[in-house]
Amino acid sequence: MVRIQEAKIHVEEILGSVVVPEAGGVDVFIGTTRNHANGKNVVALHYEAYVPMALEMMRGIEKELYRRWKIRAAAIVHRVGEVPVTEASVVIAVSADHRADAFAACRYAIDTLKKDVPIWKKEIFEDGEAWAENIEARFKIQDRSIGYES
Amino acid sequence: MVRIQEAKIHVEEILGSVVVPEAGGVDVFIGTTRNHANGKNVVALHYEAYVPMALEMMRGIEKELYRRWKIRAAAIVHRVGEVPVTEASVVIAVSADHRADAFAACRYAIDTLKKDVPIWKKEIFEDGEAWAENIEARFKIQDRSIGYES
Amino acid sequence: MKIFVKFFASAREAVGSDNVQVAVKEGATANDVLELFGSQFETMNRLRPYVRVAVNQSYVVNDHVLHEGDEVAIIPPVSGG
Amino acid sequence: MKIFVKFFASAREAVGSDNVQVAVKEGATANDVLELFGSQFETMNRLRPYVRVAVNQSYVVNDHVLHEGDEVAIIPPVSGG
Repeated sequence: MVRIQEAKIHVEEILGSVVVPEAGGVDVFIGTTRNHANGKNVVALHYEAYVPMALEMMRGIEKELYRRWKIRAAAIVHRVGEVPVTEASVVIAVSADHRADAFAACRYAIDTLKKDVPIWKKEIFEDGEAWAENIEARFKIQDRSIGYES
Repeated sequence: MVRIQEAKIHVEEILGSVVVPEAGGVDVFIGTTRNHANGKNVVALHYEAYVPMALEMMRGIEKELYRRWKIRAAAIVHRVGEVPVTEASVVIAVSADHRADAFAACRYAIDTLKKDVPIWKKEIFEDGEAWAENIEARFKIQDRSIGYES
Repeated sequence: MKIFVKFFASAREAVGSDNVQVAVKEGATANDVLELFGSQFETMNRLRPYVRVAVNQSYVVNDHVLHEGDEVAIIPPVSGG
Repeated sequence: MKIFVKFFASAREAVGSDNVQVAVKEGATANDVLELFGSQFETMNRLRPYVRVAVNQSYVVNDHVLHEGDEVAIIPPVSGG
């Protein structure tokens, strides 16, 4: 299940979508808004997405999880719009028979999402604002010369 | 925070105890009751613990997480008594500034808990019952000759 | 031929628009689109080394050849998660 | 001297009790306790190669020497999580 939503993300609801009687464990990653960035106080965050492409890429990540690991279910949910400090901007949950698969798949999903999925975060500071840039995305761009048609 | 409880575990409540404004991510592992074990249908599970020793070891694991990784907060909660299929027997949540620390600490905590903490699970099948044995605990016992006074 | 160009985040702010329809000549590439807007908007020009281009919602290399009606998206470094 | 022995899970079922007070001689070890109950309960004897012993809530090696009033726990392979 993949989803982009403006509403607050409820973790229990997402857990409900991945916990199945056959699974023995779920790993969940929750990205929360931090109150600081580059040594400055963050007063608010605003997320935007290229929604159809982001959803398509999230579906691609989801498929890759099933291909690479023995998992039972996965959910990748991202929030857009204003996300207050301590609230979740992203929740990824993966259930599996064995926890090694759940951990590995969940980690892969968040790493890939941060690197490639067209979603942006603007940090609003007390004295200005700035578009954030994931370090993972920066590395990707240095690879651009090799090309990565997908 | 460590806890052993008979009541159903509510993941949102535990999340609330580890999400702090300074943290950027939380990794949560949730162990759920599976409906099968060794090819048989599990109809119910019953957990028991040597409570004071289990809590002491859980506190030890918690301390170790802070010692080994840069984390903000951690919670290790185990349920005892009857745990129905799909409900959580254990929830471990770790918040950190960087997700690599959250993932590594969470994984270490569940691995160590399964290996060492005196908690037992009885699987009730349609045609009998059996005490489960964690594969991690079995490996530990093969090491017994070297001794592991703690 | 006509293409539709979408701008996001810092690229949107650089060109002051999120959606522009432009005419380019046959055989134009993703890179030609970056050049076009880079020459018009100084901030967009400074972003050029860092942006990726997606055509019809898939990332492409910069010399990808465009076709009539393509949706070309200018994707600054992402920061989701 | 007196010690308090606690049995859990399969060990509890093997001896039919979760808590037994026994007298052992000075210098007795964790292993002597396992021997004592192994000789009385066949199922406990079969479990012996697989159990660990904790004294006052810490795991000990089998030749750990006991003291008056110790709480000795017989810990079958754990299965928490």
